[in-house]
Amino acid sequence: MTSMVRKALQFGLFLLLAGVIWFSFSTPAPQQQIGQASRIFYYHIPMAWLTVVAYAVSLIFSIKFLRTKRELDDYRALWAAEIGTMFCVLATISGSLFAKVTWGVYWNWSEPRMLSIFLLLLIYGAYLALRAAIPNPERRGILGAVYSIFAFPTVPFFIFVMPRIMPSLHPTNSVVNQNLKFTMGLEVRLIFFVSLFCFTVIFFWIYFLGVKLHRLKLEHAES
Amino acid sequence: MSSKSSGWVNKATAVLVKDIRTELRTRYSLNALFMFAFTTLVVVSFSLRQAALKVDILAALYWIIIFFASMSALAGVFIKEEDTKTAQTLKLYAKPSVIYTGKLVYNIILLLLLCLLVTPLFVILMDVSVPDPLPFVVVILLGAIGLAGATTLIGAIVAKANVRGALFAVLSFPILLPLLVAAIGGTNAVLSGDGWIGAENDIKLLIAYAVIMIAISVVLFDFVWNG
Amino acid sequence: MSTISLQAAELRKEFGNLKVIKGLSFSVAAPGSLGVTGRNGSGKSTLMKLLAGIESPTGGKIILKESENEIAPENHFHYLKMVAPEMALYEMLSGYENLQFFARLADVEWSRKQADEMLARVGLAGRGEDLVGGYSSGMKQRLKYAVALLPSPKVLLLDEPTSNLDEAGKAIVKSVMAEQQKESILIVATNEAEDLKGVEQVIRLGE
Amino acid sequence: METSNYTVLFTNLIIWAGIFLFLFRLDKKIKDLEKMK
Repeated sequence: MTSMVRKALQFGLFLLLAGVIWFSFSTPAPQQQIGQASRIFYYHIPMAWLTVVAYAVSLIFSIKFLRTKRELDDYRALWAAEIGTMFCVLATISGSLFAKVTWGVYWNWSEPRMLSIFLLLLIYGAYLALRAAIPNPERRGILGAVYSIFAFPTVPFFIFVMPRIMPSLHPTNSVVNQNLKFTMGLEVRLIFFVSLFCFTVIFFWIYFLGVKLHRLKLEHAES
Repeated sequence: MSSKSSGWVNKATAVLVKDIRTELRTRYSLNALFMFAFTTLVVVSFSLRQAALKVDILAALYWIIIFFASMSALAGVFIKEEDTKTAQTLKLYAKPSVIYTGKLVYNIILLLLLCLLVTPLFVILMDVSVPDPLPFVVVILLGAIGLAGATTLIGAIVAKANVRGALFAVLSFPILLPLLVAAIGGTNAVLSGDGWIGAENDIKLLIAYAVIMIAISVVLFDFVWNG
Repeated sequence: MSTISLQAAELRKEFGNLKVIKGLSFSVAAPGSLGVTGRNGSGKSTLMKLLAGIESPTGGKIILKESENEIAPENHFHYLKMVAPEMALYEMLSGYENLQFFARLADVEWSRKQADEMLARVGLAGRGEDLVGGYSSGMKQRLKYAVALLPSPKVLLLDEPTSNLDEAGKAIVKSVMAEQQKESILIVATNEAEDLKGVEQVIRLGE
Repeated sequence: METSNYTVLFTNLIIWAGIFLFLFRLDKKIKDLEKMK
């Protein structure tokens, strides 16, 4: 990919995202009952989606590092986790705004997705704290990888098991039924998926930039 | 070499017996554990004695006391090995799985002891009526085993970190959330008289949780121990 | 008597970008011995930990063979034992209890009489009942030999073998080293010329 | 479209323009570093 094509694609991505931003405000609000504030939907869902994607990438490289013990695999796991945590914070904030708009309350523990986003925040906050507490690079990688793998099963527990055993707590009379969102018109769905696409590309762009930077640092240190 | 299977259990018990004997002589974990549990219990019961508490509050209180008390002692069994540098000697004498099993059983016994002492006191001090004791005891036992099962590996991780402080509690809490939810749910169901049926879901969850966590711990422990 | 051989192939150990062991290779076969010398910080102790399997190498391999079939790394510990400063024994247990514990782990049948013999051999006769915490550093070092020799290891690794020992202690170590060389492998890391007497091969680290 | 939407829209665009500028420059710098090796 010559640098010219690369620049063009990057600029194209920005135009695409600008379009998403523009139309997410100019078109009618995706949810009539809530009105204007429901536009946050175009940004909150991609954030939550990227949190999961980033932590999945981190988990994969944690497993890979335990086998290869290559420093670069460890950095890939760490870097993906750091980006994931950034998106996790964004998703938690936009999620609570979304909840305020939808249910009139900033935080609602009985909403499984809110619980699992918060749980991810706790797990990876602990993961980063653990890594900060270990000076030896190899041991830091190994223990960090072990912890993120060990913590993983708790996430599906909260997403799949919890909602079933907590039906009573879930406010059935919520103003908006979650899956109602996706029965939106073609226009809303188009903007949403383009937004999802843009954010995913941005994530992988930041991710590969970070990994390339670290690889250069390693090669520089070697020579 | 003696046959592998019987030797394995025999060696794991050797590790367990060694830890129990050392603990009885020093009593670090025992003191920390029981002092923590009793002081919290007394403070809670003293301040909340008058308020007739709803059952779900009592269930949550019980497990909060057990959780924080266990955070003060469950990592000790590995931290001792690292700090006194006996871990390096042990590496030359036993397989990681043998060591993990011995330490896991030790933590389970420690927690069962804690529950054995705290539960009657909790029932008396908080004036809790236990409709049918059997499911109540089962939920507590399963909760204790799950708690020990999930935190033993984390204790091994924390022991290898140089800066420890509250790291053990910070690392353990998110992983223990499912256990706490199930244990509190189960205790709540039993205390409000629903008995086995009410607590059935939670009991299944507790069993699944303990099995999964211990299975993963056995696989991952090698990396931590040789890390 | 199966022949045991221990071989290091292009062994490397790095802590971050600090290269402690750079591509070291050697091999030693039973009966035989190897000495490791080098100034402080040259990686003697690190090499011993790698050979013992307590730490994993960044690169290269340690090959332990029993009459030509290679032993898997996770089973190395059955064959080799080590005495080193950072390898402590249980201070809250008595001498006997330490011996019993490690004997049980190493599948060695243990009897009071046998323990007394071992304690006598390292000059700790009659001190089996006392807690190791009450031992002097020299006595602890001696007990480490008793524990290491319990399973009569095919490979004995000694890191600073005579530290904290008086003359009598040094004599005991000398006889242990001599005997070990007769049938199995002895590897000694030290800067004391005295300890290296009678060692066939000596490699120097940290040039 | 109400005026408040416009303000939020434009602040959004400006923020993202800034982020993209940063990413462009970082991308270019890494490209140069790789060539320099």
